[in-house]
Amino acid sequence: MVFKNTASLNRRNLLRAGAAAGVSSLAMPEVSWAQSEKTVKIGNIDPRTGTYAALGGNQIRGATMAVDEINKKGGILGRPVQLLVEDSQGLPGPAVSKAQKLVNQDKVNFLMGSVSSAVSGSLSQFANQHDLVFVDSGGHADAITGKKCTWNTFRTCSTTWMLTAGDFEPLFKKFGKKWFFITPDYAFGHALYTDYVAQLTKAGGTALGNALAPLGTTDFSSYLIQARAAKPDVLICLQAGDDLVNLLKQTVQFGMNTQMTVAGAMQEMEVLEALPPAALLGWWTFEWYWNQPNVPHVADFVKAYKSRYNNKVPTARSWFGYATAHALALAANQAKSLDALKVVRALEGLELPPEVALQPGKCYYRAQDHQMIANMFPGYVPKDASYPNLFDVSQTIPGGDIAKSPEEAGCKMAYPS
Amino acid sequence: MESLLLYSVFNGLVVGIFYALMALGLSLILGLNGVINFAHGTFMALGGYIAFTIEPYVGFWGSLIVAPLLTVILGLAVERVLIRPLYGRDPLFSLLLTFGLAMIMEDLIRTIWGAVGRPFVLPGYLNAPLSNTFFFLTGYRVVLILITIVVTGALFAVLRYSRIGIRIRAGNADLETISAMGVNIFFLRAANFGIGIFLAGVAGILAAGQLGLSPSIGSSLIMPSFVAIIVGGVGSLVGSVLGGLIIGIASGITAAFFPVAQEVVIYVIMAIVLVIRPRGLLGQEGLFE
Amino acid sequence: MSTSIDAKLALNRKSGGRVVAAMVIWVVLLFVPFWLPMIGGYTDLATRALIYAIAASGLNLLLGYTGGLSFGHAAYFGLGAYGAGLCLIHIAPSVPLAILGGTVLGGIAGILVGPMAMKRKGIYFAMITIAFGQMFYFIAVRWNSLTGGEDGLTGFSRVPLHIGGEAIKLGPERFYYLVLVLFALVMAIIWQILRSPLGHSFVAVRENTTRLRFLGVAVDKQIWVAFAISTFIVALAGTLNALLTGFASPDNLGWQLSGSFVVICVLGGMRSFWGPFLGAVIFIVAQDYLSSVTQNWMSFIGLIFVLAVLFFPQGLLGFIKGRGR
Amino acid sequence: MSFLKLDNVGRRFGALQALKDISISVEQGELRAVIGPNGAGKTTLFNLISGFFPPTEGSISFAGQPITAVSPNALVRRGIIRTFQITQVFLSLTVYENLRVAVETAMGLQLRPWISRATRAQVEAKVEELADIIRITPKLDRIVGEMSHGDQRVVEVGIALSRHPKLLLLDEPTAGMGDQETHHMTDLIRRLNKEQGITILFVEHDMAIVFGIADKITVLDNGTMLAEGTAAEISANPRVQSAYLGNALEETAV
Repeated sequence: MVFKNTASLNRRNLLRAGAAAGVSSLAMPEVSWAQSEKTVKIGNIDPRTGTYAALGGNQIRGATMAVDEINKKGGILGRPVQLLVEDSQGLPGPAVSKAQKLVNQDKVNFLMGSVSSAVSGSLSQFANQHDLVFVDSGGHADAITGKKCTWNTFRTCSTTWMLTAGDFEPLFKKFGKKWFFITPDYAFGHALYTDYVAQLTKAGGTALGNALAPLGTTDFSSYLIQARAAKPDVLICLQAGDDLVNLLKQTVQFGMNTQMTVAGAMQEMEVLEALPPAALLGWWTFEWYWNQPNVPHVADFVKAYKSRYNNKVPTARSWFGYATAHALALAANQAKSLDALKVVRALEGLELPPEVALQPGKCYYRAQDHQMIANMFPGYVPKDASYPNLFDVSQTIPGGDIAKSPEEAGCKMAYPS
Repeated sequence: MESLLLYSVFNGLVVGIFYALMALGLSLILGLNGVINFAHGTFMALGGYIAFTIEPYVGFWGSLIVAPLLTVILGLAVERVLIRPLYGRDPLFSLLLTFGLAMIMEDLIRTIWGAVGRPFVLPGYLNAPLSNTFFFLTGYRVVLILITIVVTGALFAVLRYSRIGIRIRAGNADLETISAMGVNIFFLRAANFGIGIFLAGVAGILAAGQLGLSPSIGSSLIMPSFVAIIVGGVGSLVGSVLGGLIIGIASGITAAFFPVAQEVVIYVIMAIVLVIRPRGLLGQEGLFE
Repeated sequence: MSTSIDAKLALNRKSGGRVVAAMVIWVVLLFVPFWLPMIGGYTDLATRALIYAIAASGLNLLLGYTGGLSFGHAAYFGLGAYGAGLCLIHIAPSVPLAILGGTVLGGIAGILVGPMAMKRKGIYFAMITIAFGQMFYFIAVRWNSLTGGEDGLTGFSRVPLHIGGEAIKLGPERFYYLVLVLFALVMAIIWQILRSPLGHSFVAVRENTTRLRFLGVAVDKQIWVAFAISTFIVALAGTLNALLTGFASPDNLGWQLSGSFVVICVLGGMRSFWGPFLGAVIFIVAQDYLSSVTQNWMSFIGLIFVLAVLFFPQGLLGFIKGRGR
Repeated sequence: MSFLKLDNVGRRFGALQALKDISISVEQGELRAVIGPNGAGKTTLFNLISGFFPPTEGSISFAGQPITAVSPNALVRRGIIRTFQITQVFLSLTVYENLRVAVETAMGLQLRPWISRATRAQVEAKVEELADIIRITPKLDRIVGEMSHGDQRVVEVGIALSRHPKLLLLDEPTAGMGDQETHHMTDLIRRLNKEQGITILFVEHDMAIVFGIADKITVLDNGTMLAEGTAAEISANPRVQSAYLGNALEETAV
C-alpha cells in the first residue's frame, strides 16, 4: 500500500496528490507548504533517551556539525538547511510517531538517523510508504540493504556481514579455530552469529556453542560458565552498548580473558569509555576511528569536533551522522532537486569527497543496494588503554573486498514507475 | 552439569539478593506508609551513582556507608514534600506520584551522569576468583552476600529490639492504635521510609559493583521485587526476603537450562502462588483487605 | 417538595449543558482533518489521541467507575496490537479481521488474568496487574519466532478496505475516520453500560464492596466483568495503534504505557465520562510537543504525573465541575 | 418451630472466646432487642448469624434449615439482611442511586448491560415504594455522603429492605443520632415489624427504645447469655439488674 501523502513536498507527489484529489473526497487542501519551502528540512530521528542514548547523541552531534558546514557552503540548492532532531528512544513505536510528525507537520524533505536495526526497519518501511528518502545512519541489520531493500532507503554504516568479515581473518589466523559465541537474542545478534559461523565453517573451524542472551541482560555469568566449559580458543561477544560493558566486566571478573581470546565484531568508542580499566581488552572491528595519522582532513575534523563538543573525540557514530547529512546535501545539490527519485539517483554511486569520507580509499553508496562501501578498522584494545587512546587499528580493510555482492545480499530494487 | 547447576543456583542467589533487598524496602514502605514506591528502583540507581561519584574520595568501603546515607537524605526530602500529603488518600495517587518521580529521577540521572554506562571500579582484590574450581565465587560476590546478611540481620534486630523498630512493626499491624497511644506517626512513617530507601541505596552500590551503572538499571530490578513481595506474602518482611531469593534462584536455574524463559518464569511462579495460595508463602490471612 | 423540583430542574439544566458540550466535541472531532493541519498539527496525531482516548476510556470503566486500580492494562493494548499484526500476516489481509482478531486476543487474556489478579484487592491488585503486564511483555520479547522479539512485529500494513467490490485505501484521513467511528462506538457502549444495572453495580463496587456483598452480590464477578470489558476495549485500541504505526513492538505492552493510561484518566477526570478523552488529548499533545523541544521530556512528563496527583486529583473536568458547583 | 434458632453457639478467635454457649430462639414476626455492655459480643453474634464468619461451636438454623457456615451471599438470598455498626451505604451516590442499585441487584439484574423499558419502570416503581416506606422521598436527589448521619442510616435500612428481608439484623440503628432522628428510626423499625411483618433483631444501647418497642430482649454479657425475656421479665431479673441494668441506668442518669 502506497498512500499518496498530500503533505509531501516534492513536485512529483504534489501532482499525484492533485490527481488523487479527484478520486478521494477526503484529500485535504494543502495551502501552507509554499511558505515552508524556504528552508530545506532534514528530519533526524535518533535515540536521545533509552539504552542507545549515548550512540544516538553522537550521531546527532555529527549531523549537527555537518549541517552547519553545509550552510556555510551555501546550503542545498542555495537554501538554508535545518536539522530537525527527534527522539526515537531507540524504540520503533516512538520512532514512527516521530516520523509521522516530521513528515506531516514539519514537512521534512529527508529522513535520517537510527541506531537500532528495529528502528531502521520500521523507518525504512515508513519512508517507503511516504515516498521519502531515508538514510539509515547507524542500524546494521543486513536486510535494510538486502532482502528488504527499498528504492528510497540508503545506509551509511556497514552491514552485519561486513562487521564480521572485518576481523574474521586476523582472529582465525592468530588465535585458533575453536570458537564460542555469546549472542544477544535479537535480529542484529542473530545476523552477526550466522555471518561469523558461515565464514568459520568455510575456513574449517568449529563453533563450539552459542549462548543466547536477551537484550538488556545485566548478569552474564550463566553464559560465561557454558563458554568456560566448552574451552574455546576464541570467545566471541556480539553484544552492543551497555550489554557488552556488563559482559566484558564479568568476563574479566571470572578470569576468562587469561584462558581464551576475547573478541567480537563491532566495537565502539562509547562502549570502551564505559569499561573499567580491568575490562579493557579484546579484538574488535571499528567502523571509523579518530586516530588516522596519515589520512588527510581527519586531524582537522577531530580538532573541530573536539573544540565544539567538550573536548570529546568523534566516534564512528559521529562520523555516521556527519557523513549522512553531507551525503544528502551533496546528492540534492548534484540532482539540483529535492525530488525523492532524483535525489535517490544522485545518491546511487555517490562518492564521498575526502573531507567527508575521512578515511583512505573510496567511500561510496553502492548503486545496486544503496549500501555505503567504506573501510573496516579491525584491531585490538591496547594494554593500559586510556581515553581517548582506547584502540589500536591493526589494518584498514576496504569494504569492497569483503562486502557481499548485491546479488548475494538478496536485494531486488523496485522503483516507482 | 553438576557444576552448572551449582553455579546457576549460586548465580540466582546473587540476583535474588538484589531482589530481596529491594523487596524488603518496598515491603516496609508498603506496610507502614501504604505506598507502592515505584521510584524505589531509581533511588537504588541513585545510591549507585552517588557511590560512583564519591568513591574516589572515600574508597569503596567508605562509599558503602556514605552513599546510602546521602540517598536517604534525598528520600526523606521526597517523603516530606511529596508523599506526606498523600497519606490516607487513595493508593492510586501515591503510586502515580512515585511513577512520575521515577521518570524525573531517571532523566536527572541521565542528565547529570550521562547516558553512557559508567564503570564502577572495585578494589582489585575483590575482583579475583577465590578458587579455580569455583571460579564464579569471586571475592566481590562473597562480600556482596556477607554485606546483605549483615544489613538484613541488623534490620531485623532493629525491628525486634529497638523502640522505633517495635513501633514500626506495631504500626504495620494497626496504625490507628499506635497513633492513639501518642506515637508521632508522621515521624514513624518518615523513619520507616528512610530505612526502606537505605536498603535501596545499599542494593544500588552492590549492584553497581556487580552489574555496572546505567540510568535505567533501577527499572529492571523493581518489577521482580514486586513479584518477590507477592510470592513471599504480603505483610511479611521475612516473606519478602524469601520471595526474592526464590525467584532469583528460579530465574538463575532457568537461565542456565531454558534461557528463553528466564524472565517469564518468575511471573509464572507468581501466578501459581496466586492460584494455590493467594496470601503468599508467609502472608497473613485477611478476610477483607 | 419544591426544593426537589428545583433540584430536578437544575439537573435538567446541567444535563442540557452536557448535551451541548458533547455535540461540540463530536463536531470538532468530525472536522479534525480540515482544521488541524491549518494550526500546524497533523492528522495522525489526532488519530493517536483518539486511540489513547479509547484505551483510557476502557481502562476508566475499571479504574474510575469500578474502582479497580489496574496498572497493567498496556498488556492488553499490546496483545491487541500483536493480534492484529499476526492476523494480517498469517490469516488474511483484512483490516476488519485484524481489528476483530486483536481485540479478541487481548480480551481473552483479560478474561483469564482477571480472576488471578483479583485474588488480592486494592494496592496489591495494582501490583499484581503490573506484574502480569510484565509477563506478557517478556513473552513478546522472547517468543522471537512469532513476535519478532525485541525488534517488534513488522511486515503488515493497512490493506485497503473492500466494500461492495471496491477497494478503499486507508490513508491518514480515512483511517482517522475509521478510528473516530470506533471511538464513537466505544463511547456509546460505555454510555449504555453506565446507565444499565451492570454499570450501576460497577459504581456500587467502587463505593462499598461490603454493602454490596451483604446485598448478596458476588462482587468478584462484577469486578471480573468490568476487568474483561475494559481489556476488550483497550485491546481494540491496541489493534488500531498497530494499524496506525504499521507494526507492534514490546513497548506497546510495557509498564510505562500502563502508567500513561492511568495518568491520562486521572488527568482528565476519572469520574467523568469525557475525562479520559480530555486526558488523552492533553497527554498526547504534550508528549508530542515536549519530546520534540527538549531532551529532558521524560522529566516533564513525570512532572505532569506529580502535578496531576498533587493539584488535580479530581482531574481537569472534576476541577472545572467543582468550581462550577 | 422457631424462626431463627441458635444452639449452644460459640466463637473463638485464637485464645479469645468471644461468644460462648449462646442459645437463642426468635419467633416469626418478633421484634427482638439484643443488649449488653461494650464487648459483650453483640456484633460478633450478628456476624455469626449473617455469615460474616462461621461459629466455632454449636449450630444455627433459620426457617427450619441449618445455616451454620453458609456464605453471606446465600444467606441474603434466604432473606437474612443486615446493617452495620458503621453505616454501609454508597456515599458519593444520591439516595435515588443507592436505592436503585439495591433494587436492581435484588432483582438479579446486576449483570445486565441493558434492560427493557418495562423492567426499568418496574425498578423505578420499587425505588419509589422503598423511598415511601422509609419516608425519604423529598431527599431522593441528595448525595448520601452529604446527608446527616441519621438520614444515612435510614438509607441503609432502605437498601436492606430492597432484598425483601425475612429477618432484618440492625446493628445499633440509632447510635449517634439526635432525638428527632432517633424517633424517626424507632418509628421506622416498629412500622417495618408491624406493617411489613419483618422479623427484626436489633442491637441497641438506648434502654428507652429497647423497653419501648422490643417484644423480647436478649441480654449478653462478657460473651455469655445473661437472660432472655420480655421487657417486664428482664427488668425484674436480678442478675441483669446487678450485672448490667444498674450500670446502664447510672449511665443514662448521667
